[in-house]
Amino acid sequence: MKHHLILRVVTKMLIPSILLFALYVQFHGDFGPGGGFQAGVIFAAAFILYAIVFGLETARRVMPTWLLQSLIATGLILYAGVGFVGMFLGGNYLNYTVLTGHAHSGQHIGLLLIELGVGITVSTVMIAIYFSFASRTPRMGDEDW
Amino acid sequence: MLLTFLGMTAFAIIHTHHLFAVVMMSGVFSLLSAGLLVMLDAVDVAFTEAAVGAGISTVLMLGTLTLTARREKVSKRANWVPLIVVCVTGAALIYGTLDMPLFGDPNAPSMTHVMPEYIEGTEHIFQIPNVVTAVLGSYRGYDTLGETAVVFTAGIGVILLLGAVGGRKRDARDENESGEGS
Amino acid sequence: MIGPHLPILQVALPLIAAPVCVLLRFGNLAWLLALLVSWVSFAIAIALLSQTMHGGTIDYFLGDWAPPWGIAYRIDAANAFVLLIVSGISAVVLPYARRSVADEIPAGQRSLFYTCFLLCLSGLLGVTITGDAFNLFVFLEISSLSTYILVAMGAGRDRRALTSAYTYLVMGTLGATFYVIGLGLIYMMTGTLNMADIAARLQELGGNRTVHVAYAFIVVGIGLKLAMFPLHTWLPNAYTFAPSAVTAFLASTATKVAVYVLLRFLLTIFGPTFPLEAQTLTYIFLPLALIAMFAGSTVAIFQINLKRMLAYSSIAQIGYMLLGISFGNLTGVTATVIHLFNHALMKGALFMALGCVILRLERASIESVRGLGQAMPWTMAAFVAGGLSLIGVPLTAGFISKWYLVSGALEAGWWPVAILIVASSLLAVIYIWRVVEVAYFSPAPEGRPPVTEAPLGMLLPVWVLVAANVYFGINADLTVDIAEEAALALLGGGS
Amino acid sequence: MEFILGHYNYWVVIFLMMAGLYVVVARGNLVKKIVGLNIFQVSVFLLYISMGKVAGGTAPILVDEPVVYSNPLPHVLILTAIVVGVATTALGLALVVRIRESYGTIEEDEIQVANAADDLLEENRP
Repeated sequence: MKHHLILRVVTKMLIPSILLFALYVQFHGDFGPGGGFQAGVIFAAAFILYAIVFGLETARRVMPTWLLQSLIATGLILYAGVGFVGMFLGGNYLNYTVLTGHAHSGQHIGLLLIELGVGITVSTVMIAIYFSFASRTPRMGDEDW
Repeated sequence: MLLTFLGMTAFAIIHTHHLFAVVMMSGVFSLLSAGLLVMLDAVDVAFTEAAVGAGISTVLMLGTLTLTARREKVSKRANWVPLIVVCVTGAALIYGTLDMPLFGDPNAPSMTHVMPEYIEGTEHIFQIPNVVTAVLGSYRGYDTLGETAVVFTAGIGVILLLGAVGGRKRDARDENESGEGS
Repeated sequence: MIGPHLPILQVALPLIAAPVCVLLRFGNLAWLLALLVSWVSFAIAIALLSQTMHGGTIDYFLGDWAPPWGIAYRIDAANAFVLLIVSGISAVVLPYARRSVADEIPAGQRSLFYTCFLLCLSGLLGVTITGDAFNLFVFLEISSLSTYILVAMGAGRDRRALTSAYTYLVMGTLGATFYVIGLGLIYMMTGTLNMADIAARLQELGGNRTVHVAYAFIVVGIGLKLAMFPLHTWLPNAYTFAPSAVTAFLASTATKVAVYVLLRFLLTIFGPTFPLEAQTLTYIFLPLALIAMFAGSTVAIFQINLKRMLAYSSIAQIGYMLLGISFGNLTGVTATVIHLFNHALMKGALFMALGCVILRLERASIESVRGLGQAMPWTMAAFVAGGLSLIGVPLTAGFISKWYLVSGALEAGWWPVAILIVASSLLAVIYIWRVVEVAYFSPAPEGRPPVTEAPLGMLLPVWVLVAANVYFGINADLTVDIAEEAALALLGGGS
Repeated sequence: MEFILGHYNYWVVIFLMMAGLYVVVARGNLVKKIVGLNIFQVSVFLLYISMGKVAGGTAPILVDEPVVYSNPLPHVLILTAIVVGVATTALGLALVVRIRESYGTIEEDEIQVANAADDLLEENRP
């Protein structure tokens, strides 16, 4: 689809707004519906759109394998790490109150961090899954196995 | 009304052999259930179900279809054993509904036991409006950690199985590592 | 400072080590990390078990939210013992895995392989340790998904690993969904997800049709996971085609954890006074267990592929565990718990010995072990020792299991069952003897390239388990003490 | 009458569940089995959410007026379950792709034939 000019232009306009929406969903989960998982899915959708229109190879260059795999791991480490930090600060695992020593602000920061972790892992996993399926399509025949 | 549509979609899925249509209908099924979820006050769930069921799952299934086959083979074997299994299971569940609290009952045990604390806690400790976020992230935050781990597992699994993300770079590393004599 | 956090460290360490394995990128480093973590886990499990002996329970509130609002861990002798089994087997399998995995998994996939291994470990530990019924489901799925991947990793050798993994995935997901349905019905009637709280509120509720159906769904759901007799169809292929180290780990842990969950639900949550329970035990579990014992062993006799033979034998052994539950008395439950432990030891040793054969010969069929008694003396001796334990010969761990099972049957007044237990052991004699006969009393086939003994790194873990089989066969005081304590904890509502 | 109205919702959901279960156990196509699994799971989600609904309640997003909120706990559980479900779906489909590549088919009966042939081959190997 590299030659469809209109498609490319429209995509270029769409992607920033989708990303913005993803960020909104990510950080607005406290007030309305949304949160890390949904935001991650939306973010991944924007990236997959980019990959479809501009080609898989281009998308791969933006998000190389090592970065993708590291980000997948980082999200989970961030979440589990917040739990450990809470433990070192004297609470039980995943106690956010001790992060600041105050229930209200501690819980806020905790929620923010873990939702971020969820968002990172979910979006990169979705992208990785898309890459895996998409790069399987053309050249790999049964004989190549 | 929505429930009836859902039933029709499910019925159509059983009887269609064209896999493309089946996948599309499963997307429709998810979208309809998302609508139903909104009516049942579960806005967060509806949002997620629409994104996941009608979005990701459908895309993945279409991707799979392009890699595999478009049509299902129509089998002529008799299907009455599964039918009996399903009927027995369904009958058991219907039997189970007989002693249930009625739909929408505000005095059901699930409404009176643990739940009020969540509403109160969210209001006073968290001071945020979305109770679901508070319960998901904090009260049951450990479940959500597990959920993230499940997504992580699936990602690793797909990478391992379809191996495409590695690409050439991974092959190069293969040689490096086997060179170490592992 | 670490002391009070041991329960969470047990699960969270492997869980956070898994993504770190991805970052390490090199198979050997990932292996080293996995090894360290699982040894630390084993140490933690020992510490937890010693704290829970003599009737103690440990509670740990995640995020400091008191149950039933938050998720709580609750450890008593029963699940501490299962934690010990799971982490112990992992600690023994990992040193063995290094060489075996290097042989069976492509280098570029090894770090991710160990990631999945750690996820599986943490999932199984999480299922065992938790006191929250929904948290159990989440960790069950972590362990299940990683298990499907691990089984599918056998595809490098044999494409049938893929279909086995797929079947396992469908059956496992159905099982988990049945569990969720049952749990939903329970939640509807009790309004809580905390196990202890559910147990208390179900007691008040008494007979109720919704709860009966919930009971049925949970039993069927867990039954699918533990390969209870008519629901076992996924197991033989999954065990046969998975990589050797994976088979050894799964066969000794995954079904054990499922049996523990079943025990927990039957005995602690629904409780022996639950109206349906006595009938289920006598009229469903007992016959199914007996059929599994005989059918599993009989099918095992006719297998060409030795891994599949042991897999069918596992179905029979699961039958023994269910049999212990079905007696409905303390001795029966003790026997089940003892057998959980002993079966992990013997099946671990047997599957790992077969892994050594596979390393040298690419496959483990009855033909390929011909004359192997001379070529691989240590491996085959380990196999024979594990086999003797499986049969239940005195001075092996298996004998202790059978002894307690028979006493349980007699205590329940079911002497015909006691005879059947002994009779079914004879079937095990047949299928183990087949291997012994071929390995020791027939010459190596013409033209087979010379076979050398398996490397020490693999033999040593196998012999650790063999030694454990013998030790716990001679000196059973420790296992019996713990198992009795565990049975009491299960029956006493964990308080 | 009240009894029927109070259970109608559950009964339809159970019907949907069973439709999904039927597709899983009766159909031989591997993709269709996964679709069936999805329908089965989504129906279970509906069951959970139905039990959290309060007549005349609103979504559990706090407002200043005194209102009755629906139960947020089933919502939380189902959010987790949806994620687990999609993870399973992705993994299952990846397996289907690999099966297709190795076997050339995604029909259960044809795969069984191929596996039986593999078994036979294995047994007859010297």
